[in-house]
Amino acid sequence: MIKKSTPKERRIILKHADDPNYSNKIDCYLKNGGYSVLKKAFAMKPEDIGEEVLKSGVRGRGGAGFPAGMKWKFLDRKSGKPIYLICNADESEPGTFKDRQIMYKDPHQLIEGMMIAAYAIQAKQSFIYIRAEFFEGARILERAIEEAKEKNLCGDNILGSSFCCDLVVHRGAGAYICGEETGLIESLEGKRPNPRIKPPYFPAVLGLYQCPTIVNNVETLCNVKHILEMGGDEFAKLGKPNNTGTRIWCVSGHVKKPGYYEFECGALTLGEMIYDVCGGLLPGRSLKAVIPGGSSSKILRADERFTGKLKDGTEFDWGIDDIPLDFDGPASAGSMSGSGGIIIMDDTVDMVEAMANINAFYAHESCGQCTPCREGSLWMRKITKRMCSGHAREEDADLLLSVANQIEGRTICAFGEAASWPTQSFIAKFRDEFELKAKNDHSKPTLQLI
Amino acid sequence: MAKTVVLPREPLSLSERTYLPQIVTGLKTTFSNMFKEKVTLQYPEEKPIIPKNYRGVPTLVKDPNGREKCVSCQLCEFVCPPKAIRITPGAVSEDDNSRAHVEKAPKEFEINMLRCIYCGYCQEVCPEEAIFLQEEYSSSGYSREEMINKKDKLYELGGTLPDSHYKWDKKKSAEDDGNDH
Amino acid sequence: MLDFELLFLVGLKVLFALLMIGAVMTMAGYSVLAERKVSAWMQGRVGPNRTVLPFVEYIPFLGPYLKKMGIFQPLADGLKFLFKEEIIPGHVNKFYYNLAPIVALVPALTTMVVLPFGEFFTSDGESIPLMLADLEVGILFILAISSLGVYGIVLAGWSSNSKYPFLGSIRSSAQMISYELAMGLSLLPVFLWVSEPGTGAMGLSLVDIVHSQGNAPWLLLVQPLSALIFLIALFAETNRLPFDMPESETDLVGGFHTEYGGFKFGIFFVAEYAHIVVGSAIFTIIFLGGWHFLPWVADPWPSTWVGTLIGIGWFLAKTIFLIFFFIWIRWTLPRFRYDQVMNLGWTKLLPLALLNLIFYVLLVTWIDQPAS
Amino acid sequence: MGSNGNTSSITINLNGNDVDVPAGINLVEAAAIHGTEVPHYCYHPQLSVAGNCRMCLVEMGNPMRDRGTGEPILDENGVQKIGWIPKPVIGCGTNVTPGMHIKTESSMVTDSREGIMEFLLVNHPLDCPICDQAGECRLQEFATDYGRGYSRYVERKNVKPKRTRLGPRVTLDDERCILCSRCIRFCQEVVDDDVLGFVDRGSFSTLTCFPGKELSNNYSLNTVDLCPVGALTSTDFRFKMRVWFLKESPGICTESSAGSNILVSSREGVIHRITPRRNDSVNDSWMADSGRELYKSVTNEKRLLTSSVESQKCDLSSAINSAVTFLQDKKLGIVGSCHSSLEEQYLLTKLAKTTKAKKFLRGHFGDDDGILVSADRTPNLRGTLVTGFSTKYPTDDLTEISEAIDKKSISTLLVVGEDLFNSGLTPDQLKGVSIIYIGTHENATSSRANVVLPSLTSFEKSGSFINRSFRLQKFKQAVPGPAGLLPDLHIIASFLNALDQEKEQTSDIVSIWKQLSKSSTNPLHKIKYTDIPQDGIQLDSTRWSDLDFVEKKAMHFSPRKLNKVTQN
Repeated sequence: MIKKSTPKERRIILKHADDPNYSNKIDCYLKNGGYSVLKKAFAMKPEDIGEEVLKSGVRGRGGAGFPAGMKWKFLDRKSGKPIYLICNADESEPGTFKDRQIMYKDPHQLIEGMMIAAYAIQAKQSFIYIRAEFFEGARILERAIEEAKEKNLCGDNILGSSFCCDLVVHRGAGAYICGEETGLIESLEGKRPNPRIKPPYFPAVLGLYQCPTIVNNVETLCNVKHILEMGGDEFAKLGKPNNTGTRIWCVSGHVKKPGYYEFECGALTLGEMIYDVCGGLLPGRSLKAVIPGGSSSKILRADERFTGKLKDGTEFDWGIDDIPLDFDGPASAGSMSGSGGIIIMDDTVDMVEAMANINAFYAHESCGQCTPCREGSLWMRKITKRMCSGHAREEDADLLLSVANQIEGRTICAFGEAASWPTQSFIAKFRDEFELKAKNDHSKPTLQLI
Repeated sequence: MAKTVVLPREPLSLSERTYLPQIVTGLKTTFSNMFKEKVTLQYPEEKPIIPKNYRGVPTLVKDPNGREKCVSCQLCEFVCPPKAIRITPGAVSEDDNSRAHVEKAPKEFEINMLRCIYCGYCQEVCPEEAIFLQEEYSSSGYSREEMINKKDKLYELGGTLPDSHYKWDKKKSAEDDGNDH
Repeated sequence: MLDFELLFLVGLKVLFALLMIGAVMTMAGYSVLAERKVSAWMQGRVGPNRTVLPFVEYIPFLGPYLKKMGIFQPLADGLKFLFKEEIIPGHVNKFYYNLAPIVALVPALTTMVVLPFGEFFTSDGESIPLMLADLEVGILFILAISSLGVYGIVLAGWSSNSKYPFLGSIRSSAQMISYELAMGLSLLPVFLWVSEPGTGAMGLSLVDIVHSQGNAPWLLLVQPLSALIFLIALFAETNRLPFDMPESETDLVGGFHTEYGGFKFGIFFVAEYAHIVVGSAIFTIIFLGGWHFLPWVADPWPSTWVGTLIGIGWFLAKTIFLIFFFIWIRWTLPRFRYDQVMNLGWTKLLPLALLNLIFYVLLVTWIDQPAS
Repeated sequence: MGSNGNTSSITINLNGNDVDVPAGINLVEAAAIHGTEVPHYCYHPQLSVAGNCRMCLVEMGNPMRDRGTGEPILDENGVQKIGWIPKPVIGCGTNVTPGMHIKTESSMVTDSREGIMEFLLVNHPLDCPICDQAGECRLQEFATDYGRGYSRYVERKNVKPKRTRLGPRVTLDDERCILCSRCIRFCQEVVDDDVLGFVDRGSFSTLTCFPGKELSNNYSLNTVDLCPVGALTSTDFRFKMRVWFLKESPGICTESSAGSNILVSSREGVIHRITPRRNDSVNDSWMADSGRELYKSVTNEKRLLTSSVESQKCDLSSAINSAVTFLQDKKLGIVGSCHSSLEEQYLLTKLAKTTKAKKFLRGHFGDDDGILVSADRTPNLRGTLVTGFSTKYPTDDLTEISEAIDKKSISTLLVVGEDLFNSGLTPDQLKGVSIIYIGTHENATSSRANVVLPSLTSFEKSGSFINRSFRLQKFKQAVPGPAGLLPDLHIIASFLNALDQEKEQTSDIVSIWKQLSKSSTNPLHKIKYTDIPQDGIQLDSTRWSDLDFVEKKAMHFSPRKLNKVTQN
């Protein structure tokens, strides 16, 4: 798919993604100035790299949006235990497909970013935990690592320095929960990916093999390269304050041109994204709802007004089209930018069906470790499935909401929130559709005592 | 506040104080009663009409499929005030498909009718609705042993009752259908 | 040398005595049945209606009727008492314990010795009363002997060595003493009245009393207060409700016979009913004109053996009515509390009986004044 | 802050009251110390924290401090503000810190508990009527305390395997499992036998054994005790008796010198199961499966039920009388037992003194599993040392006796419990020897004995044992003995009374202890039987430090020689 760059698009990470002449081989990467930043980094002190990253204000692209520099600062360097760097390439949030593009089309960018990061945190061993379904991605990365090792850009004595950092690609086994960093660590250790309880298992202190560990998203680690290239201050000028750099948005759903688009943070609004960048909705359709940050973020209704106060004190009154696409914009609108997976829904969508689909995903992906998420997600799935198969009841909307509320905030990991937020927002914003379902159904189940 | 009014007691007249007129009135009443219709039920020939909720002899019942309902949870044994019930629990063989999903059944179930006080706690406590105090009220025997109702006797007395739940059947069918994941 | 005539007379008397005992015992037995039947009827029940002798059942009409009336029930009751296990509790004084029922029964049976129940007309028209012994002091004999009955009860209560029987027997003796007085005092006016005025012959003979009521008002009508006091005292003496202090099922379990069972209990039972039978007969003799027909009416039956039988029948009818009256009262009135029994006896009946006596003494004195 | 000078104790605020708790414990334990129950399933004090049941959620807050300066932030009253965490935290995974505020009864907490309880029950089969756990089931208990009381669940419940055989002694009902992972952690952490794990995910997660393995280790039944619900059940106890009928008596496991504390559960004199009793100095909350089988010896067909003289059955008193005539033999030997209670060994020692008999003792040894089955397979070998029955460490045979017989210094033997014929003695050697046998079960010695006196098992009598670490522990009679049988104490006391008419020997344990604790050189000095706590008393054992005990390092036990090294 070859796309015409929209005027406002600014590609840094995906600079070469759609270049037909660009390949994921190291030669091509080196030709385009690859690994030069790594050399630059090795000339710096590791702490200074950390400072640059902190200065850049780059926030994690995995979903939570936690400043990466801050995360590195939390690292327990005094314990004397080895430090590990893990790249979280378990991209499996429905609606998100950005990391895949990076890994498939520009793997060396990731490797370079990781080596810089590893040097910065002095990790001797690093991993790329890649989603099981990315067979090809894993192959590409492994080949790329081989190439990099041959060129002494990775592995032992990188670029002739005394710094060694091995890089291993680890393939998951097909579980969404491995995207949760402690779950990922467990999985990497060879166990069931049951997320760990925090406290005490903060990865920066007790991570992989009970050692300090940094887990970063693919896009975040790629950004590290660009931060060093530009300098932290320069990078911070991209985008808006506190929302620095560019972001890759993955647009899917009922628009004419779905796809991935890289923009400076806050450079455009949701409306511009839908109508200008993605070419608008399909003919004859109207916008119904948008999920702005992957399936776990809260849904936004098309005819809603969003009002409130931003962090800097300015008041806002937005329609759905006015929401700026950065970290804080969707958050101010009561949702989140998450992993940047924008899902557009037009008026053909039955919200209960959509809900059922999302619930089915979360029920299937719950690891089953802690009670609320394990039982609640399946219960919600059963309710919405039943509603879609013609057995809806009036009280189901309230029941769903109650179950979701019982999950939220009581689980070990953020999966609980991810599973409950969609339900909470769907019911809050489209309660009429849920109630209509019940009205039109005539075969309602009664309580069965088994 | 309701006000209490104390009524003065009327003094008795002389004839009243002898009580004799009252005695005569009483005699009249009892005498007239002699010729009224009798209410006695001639028991063995005439049987009483058993009211609803009557608590007769405790019995064990089977479900409409003829399976024993008791799972020997021993709650009746526990709750029985005079300790008339004695259960020896046993396991149902895994191969026994007739018992749906149940794994447990009484190996022996005894109710000592010499001890039973017909309180109905056993029926009330039974989670499986397997024990009922039914309409049977005459229970007799020539020895103490005869008065201990064994499992077969209890089922013979209890018979089959309709079941509105079919709890274990539902479990069984859920197992047969499997999970829908 | 044997005096055959004497022997014959003695034999005859013994035969009569046995007949009397048989009759009274039978009546006692059937009183029990009557009690059960009457109480049942009064309470809307049917009473005993199951017992029947073999084959009798198949007699048309009569058989089922007898069965329905429970005619054979006393037989079954008696047999039951006979065949029940004789239990003698370990804590009792065995000798007195066994003696007590006998002591209770003997006086009840002895009193009937002096009871006249009819008259026999000889060929020359002379009337001979039918009784075992025509004592001049018949009524005194009855009062003396019947008050002995309390010894049986006291003995039973004491020898049982148990608190309820003991309490029952104490109450019983107190009650006997209390009502004995009133009873005796209530009879005195009767004899004052009956004695021929002016003759000075003070007959205490029961036969004379009966005769005095022939073709004349019954003493009940002449002396109603005496009759009432006597009747109440009779109830108390026979331990009938509402004066059932010795038994007091409600508060003393079974009173004096709590520890008794089987045949010994049966004897107490029979004694009690024998008392009732005898008491009824005495009341009939004294106040209801004995075997005479009706007040102021001459006996309509001939002075032959037919008349004798009718007279006996009439006497029995009156007695049976009184027995019925005993039962009737029992199922009508509630029982007294012990203190009420005492209160009634000492503060009501005794003064009343005294006043009654004084009144009749004065009345008789006034009547007896030789016309001057 | 709240520190009262004692560094190991800190002050926290529990439901509005300041309370002192030991530092470093978690909120569940801290609340429990002060009588507040925080319900929990997955947490177990002797296992690692998993934090997955979410039942122990509590509301927590810490005193607020300014991030920059570290100064306390005060409210208008000058009291430090409490920064309440907006989400509930798990009590098991959160340790106390000074000044911490906890609410265990707030509406957020009760709401969480109600929600978790509902979630736990939606896919639970609710088959309490046939569930062995009913009556001691945490799910039942907390459902009563925190449950909603009605169901909102109209969907079909999940189906999982029932009656799964996990091992020779454990049966699993997966539908009842609440996935608390206690059993998994127990196998990993205590037994070091990693066999259990979950398969499938989400609500369909199922406990199972790893392929090719089964839960067959000697501690597998502890998983049944650990299981807060009825998922893991003992195959032996399954469907035998409802627990609410069972009477529990504290006992001591006689399997080995570890002396695990146990609870003997019986109904109407019949023992139905044995479960461990928590004693953090001996066995934590565990015991070996093999020890749980011991109750079967009570009704074993080899049980001696009648006394006999020269193989003729007779009543106990005449058997004692004829035994006394044998005991008057000047060439008497007494074979004691390491299975006897301390009190019995004491009386036996006294008997030996009175009759001037020679004393013999045999040890029983096996393999040490490093946990709760020690090499010494008797419960009370230390008791023979403390009571003075023996001064040296016994060997596992009785060949000493054969030497004595050969020297004609023994012609009568009083044997308590041991079998002479599997202790290195032959029938020929014992041909001219009279034998009096006191024991619970038949063996070759009892069938050869001139007088057989049946006695009671440790479940049928009270007494005390001294375990491998010289810990004095008492056990209580759990069930009455068979009709007509009397405890060994009574039999030996009768011997003493018959042989020495002057001093009357009582068979009452409390009185025997008065004699036992008289000597000031004895480690039992001044101990009263009634004062021995349920978890035992550690005795001074320096007197026996030279003896070479066979036990190896195990749970809460290190061999004496190791101790010496560490002391140096």
